[in-house]
Amino acid sequence: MKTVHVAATINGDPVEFVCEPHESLLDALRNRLGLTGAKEGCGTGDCGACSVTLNGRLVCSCLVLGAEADKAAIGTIEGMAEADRLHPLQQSFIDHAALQCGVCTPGILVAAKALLERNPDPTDTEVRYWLAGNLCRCTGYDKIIQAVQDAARQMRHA
Amino acid sequence: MKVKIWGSLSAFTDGRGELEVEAENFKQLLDQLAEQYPGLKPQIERGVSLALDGWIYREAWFTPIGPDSEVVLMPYMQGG
Amino acid sequence: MNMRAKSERAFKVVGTRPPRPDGVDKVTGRALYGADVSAPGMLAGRILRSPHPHAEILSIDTSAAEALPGVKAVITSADFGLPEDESLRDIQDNCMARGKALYDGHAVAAVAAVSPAVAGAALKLIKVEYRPLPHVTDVDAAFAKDAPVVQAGRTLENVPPGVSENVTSFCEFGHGDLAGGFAKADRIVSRSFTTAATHQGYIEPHACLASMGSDGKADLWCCTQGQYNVRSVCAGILGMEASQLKVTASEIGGGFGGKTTVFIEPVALALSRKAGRPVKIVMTRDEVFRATGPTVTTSIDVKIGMTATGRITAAEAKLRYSGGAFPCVTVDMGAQAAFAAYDLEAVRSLGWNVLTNRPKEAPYRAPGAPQAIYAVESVVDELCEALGLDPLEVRLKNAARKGTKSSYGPTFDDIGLVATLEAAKAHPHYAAPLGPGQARGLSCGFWFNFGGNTCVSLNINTDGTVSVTEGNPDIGGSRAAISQMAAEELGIAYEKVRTVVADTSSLGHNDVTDGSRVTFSVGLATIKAARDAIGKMCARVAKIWGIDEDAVFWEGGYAKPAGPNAGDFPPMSLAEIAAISFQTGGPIAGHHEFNADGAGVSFGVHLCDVEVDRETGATKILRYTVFQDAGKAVHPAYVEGQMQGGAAQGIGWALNEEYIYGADGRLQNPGFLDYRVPVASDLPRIETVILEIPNPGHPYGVRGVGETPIVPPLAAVSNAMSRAIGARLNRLPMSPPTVLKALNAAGA
Amino acid sequence: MLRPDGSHLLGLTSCVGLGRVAPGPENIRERLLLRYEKPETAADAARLLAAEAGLARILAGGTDLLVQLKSGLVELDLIVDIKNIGGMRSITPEAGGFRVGAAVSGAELGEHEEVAKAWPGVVEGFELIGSTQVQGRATMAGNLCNGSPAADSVPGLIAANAIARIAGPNGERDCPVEQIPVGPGRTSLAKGEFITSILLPARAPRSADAYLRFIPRTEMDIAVASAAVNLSLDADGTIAVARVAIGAVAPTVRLVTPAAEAILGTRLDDAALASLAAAASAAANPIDDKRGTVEYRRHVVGVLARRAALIAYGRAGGRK
Repeated sequence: MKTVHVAATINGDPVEFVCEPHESLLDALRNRLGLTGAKEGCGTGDCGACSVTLNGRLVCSCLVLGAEADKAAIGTIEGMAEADRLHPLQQSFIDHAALQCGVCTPGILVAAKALLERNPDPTDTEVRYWLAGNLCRCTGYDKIIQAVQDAARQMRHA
Repeated sequence: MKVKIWGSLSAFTDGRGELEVEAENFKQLLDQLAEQYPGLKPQIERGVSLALDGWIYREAWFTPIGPDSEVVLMPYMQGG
Repeated sequence: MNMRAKSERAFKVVGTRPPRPDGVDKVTGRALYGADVSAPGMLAGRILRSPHPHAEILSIDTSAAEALPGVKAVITSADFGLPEDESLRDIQDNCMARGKALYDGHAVAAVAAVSPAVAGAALKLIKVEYRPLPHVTDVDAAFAKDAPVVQAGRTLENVPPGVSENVTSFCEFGHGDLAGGFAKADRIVSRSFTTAATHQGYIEPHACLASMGSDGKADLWCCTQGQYNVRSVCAGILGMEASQLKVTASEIGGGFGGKTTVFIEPVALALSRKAGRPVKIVMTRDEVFRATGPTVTTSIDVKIGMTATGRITAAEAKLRYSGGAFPCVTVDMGAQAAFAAYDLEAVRSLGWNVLTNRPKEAPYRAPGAPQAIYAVESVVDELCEALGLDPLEVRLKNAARKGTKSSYGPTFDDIGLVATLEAAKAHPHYAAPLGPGQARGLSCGFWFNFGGNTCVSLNINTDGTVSVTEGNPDIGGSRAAISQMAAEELGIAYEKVRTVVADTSSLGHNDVTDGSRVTFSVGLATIKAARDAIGKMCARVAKIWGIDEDAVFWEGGYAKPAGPNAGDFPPMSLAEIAAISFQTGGPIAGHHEFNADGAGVSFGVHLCDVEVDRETGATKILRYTVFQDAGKAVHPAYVEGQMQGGAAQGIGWALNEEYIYGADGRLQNPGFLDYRVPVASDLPRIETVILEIPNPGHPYGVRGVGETPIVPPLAAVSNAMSRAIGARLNRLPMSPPTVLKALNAAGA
Repeated sequence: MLRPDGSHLLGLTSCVGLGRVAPGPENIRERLLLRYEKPETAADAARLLAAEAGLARILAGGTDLLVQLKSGLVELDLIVDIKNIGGMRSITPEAGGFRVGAAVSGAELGEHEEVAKAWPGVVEGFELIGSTQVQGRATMAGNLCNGSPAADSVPGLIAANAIARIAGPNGERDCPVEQIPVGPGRTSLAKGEFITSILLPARAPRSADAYLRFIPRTEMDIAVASAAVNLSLDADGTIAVARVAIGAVAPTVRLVTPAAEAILGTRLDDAALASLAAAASAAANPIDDKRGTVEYRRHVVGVLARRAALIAYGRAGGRK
């Protein structure tokens, strides 16, 4: 297999790695860089558990080749808190019990953050449609929507 | 005391749905049943639960059974 | 102490909503799930699966795969022994087919190699010679005398003769004079229903990392609902002693019953044993759907008689379930649960399980109950419609209550069904106006709830904090609830307690996290362990004060003299006692090990409003409210979470989720694209109303809450849709083509 | 998100797989030699594609390609990432319309206000593909070349009379979008050819389009049936130009001329709408599968055509 050399920034830090041409960005993050916060729930872009940002765009890292990350800026759940300060969304998810098993949580947080950066005051319906690609099997989504809205309120008033 | 069994077990108890046994606990009850009705043995070996005055016990031999207790045999159960 | 005394105590910690101990790890991506760990020298394991629904395996040639550079081990069923225990043998045969492949996706061989890519390439080099056999995937077809026989010789002694060899078991429950009851009815409705198999749909695929040395010692890391069960089963399959196998449960990314058994763990251990290196296996989503537990698929007849005023006179259900290619007793639970919500003079439920060429069933949240209760609640609703009666009043009129002889035998103690129905009746949702094309449905639900084997250790640390060690994986916030109960009992702050889930070497056996048992049983053991520690702390204080142990009692986190006669001593706090524990006799710990009983049944009532698009058959859930008796909600937010999550899963089951098999016997939709679980935009808010009718079997009144909420949605949604379109629906899922067909048939 | 279902994947495998010898260790090792290339010109890309003896695929958004790779049913020898080629990620005005680069994602197109205003149906069709995450990557050209009859962006493009620009070993050529897919998973593109951009043509005044699909959930599904309607109105609201395309009800997305004729010259009265629906249903030649039945698809495609026409009519300024 002809490996590909990739130089990227992840959560602001410069990173270099080699990967195989067929290897997904998700596999590269998890297996080569030790960033296991993004999860593989399906590998086909249907569950959103592997959500990251690629040059500011929300994507499923299972649908991006590692090779495509060359010269790109990647954002993952590991970069969401600033040192020991949780992002308001992270705190809100804990406060609202918006996670049960927690395996979808990293993807949902990354996706919700991308939403609030574009739309700081979404309606419930907008939140639900934005997050439609993030499956959660535990919560019925109710507390997730409340947690996102509460974090949005806090961020607007911050 | 009287032990209620579930319907399909009555094929092994001469059609009776309520059996009379002498037992002070779950284990004695199971031993008695297996002795009096050998046809019940396979089910007892696969596992049964016991409802005692409405409370369900899974395989607890020494659960004491009072003379006036309501005793119902149930299949061994699993959840999700 | 009397554990059944009704508790009227004022709680300080129980009933509050503190942050969960694993919260920060889970929102920062640090929490480690099944696939998140690695080991030095680790190999990648992958499994070859049968493309045939039913085939004899004539030969397996692994030589080419073994010759591929980078391949370190290849195994087949020949690498396993033959356990004597039948249920263990079934589990093993499900993990690796022996002689016959019994369903599309059945494992036939496995490879460990230096990378997933090499392992994948090696799978393609394994030559399996199959002789395809006729197959059957439909539950009713499998009953036919001439149906292909999935496994011969599996019929239990309790099956009446004269049925297909696929029928493995039969059960019957009930009491009273059925014929007499039906004779008293003013209206009798008899209907047949089918429900598709659904999958638990946990977002985390099964994953494990096994490491077994040539000395026979092994470590296994896996996502499971029960590490002790994994240990017993794997030790049994691999012929190991339990003490030599340490199983650590990872954080678990959802289970809902589907992770109560093993699929890949024995395979990873066998590969590791053969390769002499650690082996990690992570299932793909396709494998999860094809080879792990869906629910039973069912075909059900229900007949109910009712008087003109709404009293049920007789009720009968015939349940035909299939738990796939292996014997399965889920129908027993369906038959027992079917009429549990009703106080009936004449009731009978009959159940049969039949083998089909489908994956082995694994429990899914209240296994067997949702299907049976869906059918019963649909017929009750049809009777209410036909007789012009209010469906909630009819439920109240017939509701099981304290003293009711249940349809499955035992007489109910304190139960919360009537209170739950009254709460639904009083709720604004029930009276809210509906628009054109909209309708409301309701359903009751029930689950037994279990106790089971449980161990807890509770250590008093010298700094006045408390470490609780328990053995049940936390699938929905149970560590928080257990810490709360420890804090409550000890009289200290929640923040002073940390609860961890132990590996199998650190604590005695704990039954799997199933049957809604954890908050109840582990909580009860925690309370008893705390009381054990309290007893020891009081004894230390008695020594310090030089008085009798009986003269010291515990209150609000302090040891106090029992009365004026005991002496005038300033109370000692837990922290003060802990700080000098080394000087007063050594570390202080409490333990409790038991087989818990007294779990207490659970009832729920769901209200659902829908709107159906009469041109496309599309259904929109407009409003949804869940009412449930939690006994005592220890952490109300996580109780609500169970109610909401169960409702969402039930709504998915009602509307879109199903295993679809083609005529070729292959699963057509093994992915989240076409196995359609609800997405966020499909659902409205799910309102919750928690009732607290204390369970007499628990000192705080706790009942299990996890499973009941998946039961009512099937009929609540179906009843709403049937009313909306003016035609009774009788199959799940109610996909748009099904609905449109029913609409057209009704001449709409 | 659009991607072929199993039958399409099997079709692809049989195209490339049957000619090969049965796998042995040597072949397997060869097959592990997948290459990833990111040329900087279309000509280089075409050369790479033409020169590849094995199976080569274009990577733009990758939302179908990576799923196929993951499935293991497609064994590639070469991936050509076209995102480094100039113009692939831009939207440029051209001849009163817009030229959309082959690697422009759904999110990017949706954020382009002028395109969204001129071609709301094209944009909404494209934006219905998959999740927010998929929108960050998926492309119209990829959706088109994937060859799925259920592709959400294709009915809108066909109704819009969009033109694909194709690069290949013999240079560039333009081709109407409706001529690109020829069957499930198959296109009319020759070896070495790939789409570099799609031109959305200029708009007459009082023109608008709309796209509707039916899915069982609210998001994340493949269309069970779909319809796009593109209209231009006279000053009095009479329909002067109409194009109607339907999806997921035939081996390819279909342009349905009788459906367009049913509403031409009308102001979308009930009779016209009924004829439109009937014509769309009549043009459907669907299959029974896990997503829907023949009967259901045929009925629903008519409903969708009617509803889409009403939306397009309203957007174009028509009043009923």
